[in-house]
Amino acid sequence: MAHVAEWKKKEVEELAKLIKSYPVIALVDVADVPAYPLSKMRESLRGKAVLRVSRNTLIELAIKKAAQELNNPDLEKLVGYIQGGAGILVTEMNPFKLYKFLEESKKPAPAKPGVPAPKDIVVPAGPTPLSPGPLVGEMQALGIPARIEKGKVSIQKDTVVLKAGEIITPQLANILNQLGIEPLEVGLKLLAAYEDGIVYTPEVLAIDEEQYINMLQQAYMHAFNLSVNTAYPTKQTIEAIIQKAFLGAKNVAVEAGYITKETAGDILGKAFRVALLIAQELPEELLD
Amino acid sequence: MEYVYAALLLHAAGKEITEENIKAVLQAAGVEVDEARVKALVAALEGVNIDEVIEKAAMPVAVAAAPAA
Amino acid sequence: MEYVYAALLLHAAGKEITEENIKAVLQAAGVEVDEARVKALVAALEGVNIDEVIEKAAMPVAVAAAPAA
Amino acid sequence: MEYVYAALLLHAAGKEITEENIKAVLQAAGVEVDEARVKALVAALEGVNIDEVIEKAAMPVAVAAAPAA
Amino acid sequence: MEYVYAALLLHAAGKEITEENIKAVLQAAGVEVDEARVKALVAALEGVNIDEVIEKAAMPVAVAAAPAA
Amino acid sequence: MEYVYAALLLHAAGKEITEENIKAVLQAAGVEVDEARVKALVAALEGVNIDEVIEKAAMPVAVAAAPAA
Amino acid sequence: MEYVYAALLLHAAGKEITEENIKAVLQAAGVEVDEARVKALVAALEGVNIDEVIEKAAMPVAVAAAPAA
Repeated sequence: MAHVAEWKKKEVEELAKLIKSYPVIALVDVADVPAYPLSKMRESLRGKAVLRVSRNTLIELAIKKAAQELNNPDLEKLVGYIQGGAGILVTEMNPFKLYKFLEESKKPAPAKPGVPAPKDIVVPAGPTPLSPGPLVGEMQALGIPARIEKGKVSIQKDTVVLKAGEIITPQLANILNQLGIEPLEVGLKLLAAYEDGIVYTPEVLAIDEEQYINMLQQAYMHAFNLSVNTAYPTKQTIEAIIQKAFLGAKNVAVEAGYITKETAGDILGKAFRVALLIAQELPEELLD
Repeated sequence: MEYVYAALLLHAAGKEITEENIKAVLQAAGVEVDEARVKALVAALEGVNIDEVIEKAAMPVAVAAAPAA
Repeated sequence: MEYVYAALLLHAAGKEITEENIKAVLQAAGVEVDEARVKALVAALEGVNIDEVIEKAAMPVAVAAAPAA
Repeated sequence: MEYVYAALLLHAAGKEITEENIKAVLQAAGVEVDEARVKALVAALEGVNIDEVIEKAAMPVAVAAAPAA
Repeated sequence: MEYVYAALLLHAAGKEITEENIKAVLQAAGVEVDEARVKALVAALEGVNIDEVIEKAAMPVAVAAAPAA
Repeated sequence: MEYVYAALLLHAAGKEITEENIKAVLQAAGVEVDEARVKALVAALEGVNIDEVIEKAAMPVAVAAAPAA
Repeated sequence: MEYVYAALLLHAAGKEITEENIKAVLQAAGVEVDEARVKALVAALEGVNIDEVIEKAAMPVAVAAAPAA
């Protein structure tokens, strides 16, 4: 660091100190985040995480310095994930929580030409506030079924105008902006996160919450079934256990045609239903 | 179930459901009658309003049949 | 419904549903038997799978369960 | 229903459902036993596959559960 | 399930569901009684209105049939 | 339900479901353990094929009962 | 599934689902704990209303029961 400017040394010093004082160190890409959303994001991070945007080279130096001072070579692996306009995010949140939090903090943003669509872009059916003009022709040229209705442009049906990954053209960006459709997402893009000797990548961190909910339900049903089927009573299952025993007894009695107060209705009813169904098969002159 | 059908037959014919009557019907059908079952059946049906029970039973068939079609 | 009950009683007892048997059962129940109806009943039941119908009579539950989901 | 519970208790415990056993269970529960009902129950249960019938009781829910998944 | 049937039998017979009573019924059925299971069952049943629970068990499907129409 | 979850956890982990193991798991979860419940659980699970039992739908429904109600 | 059982055990015991608690429970069950899975689980369950989720799992039956009320 022979010819390094004094402010850079200080910056590296500070970043390294920050890195050393939190268990979870993440790299985020803020290159595509405009200043205003970025300040909003800092606000939402307050109390949960600290974000420092710096030059990539300084971040690299700071990570190396912290790794060396902590005698933690695993931490240095993080350096390989620096790209774009990197920022450092330090937090107590575990990397999965952090990823979830960042995903949930993403905001919709207007279309920009030359940017790939993060997901399928749909122009929804229905009226728009737009007045008739050359735009209608442009829409139709892009396959959007636009018509004039009651003096306004109206879309005839939901239309996918761009598939995920395809590049937004200037014409499409213009139309989407006029329609007020914001197909892009702006937010901190997590590049990697380090905790306890492990570097987590977004592919690992993107957890399918639906799947966890399914597993919870499955686990609960397992416990429920086990408890009821083995007649091991718990507060949650005692009613089901009683019902199972009762219905078992009742069904056996009904099947056996053994009439009790509880089964008289079922048995007579079943016999009658059988008679009724048979009667339906008979010619009319046989019926009373 | 033959005991139950015997009881319902008597009921439909407007006869009283007695041990004797049930026995007679079952015997006419060639059933070897178990006295205890007859007794138990007659005792169990005491106080049961058969017409009411039957009416309730009749409904679901129609209802359930509809969506199945 | 007496005629149908008589037939079901015979079926449940594992007896054949013949004109003679039905008549015997009905008479034991004190029913004045109409020969023509007995004939017609026996003829009509020839094409009916009674066990299947009994199965169906128990079914409404399954049907009811589905839409409840 | 006491009689039926007694029978199912015996069945669940892997014991035979006999008049004697049912009586013993009922008496232990302080029930004044009606011999005819015991006899009738044992007779009625003959030929009934209790496990199957109980199993049937649990089934429809599986149907209802499926679409909810 | 024998423990539960014992409890239901006592309930149907109008007797109190106590550890002692359950044990007596189970023993009469020839069951080798596990004290812990008896305890756990009696504890679990405390505060449970069995009649209500049973009534609920009997009801559901009938009504579920209605919306199917 | 804590006790059941503890047993399922042990089972899923390929460990034996013993009183000791259940207690250890419950204590680790900060549960004040009731010995009788642990004992009852272990007794209830003896000889039970857990994999089978957890997949078997437990909730019963009245078979013929419903539409008649 | 061990991890999910551990989470439900903590929930049922009224304890917080934290990395530390889940690890303690799993270790008590003799499970070699995978830190990443614990972290993922805790993150996934954050903000999830477990009681609600569980209730939905139990619903099919509850749904069938509901209209009966």
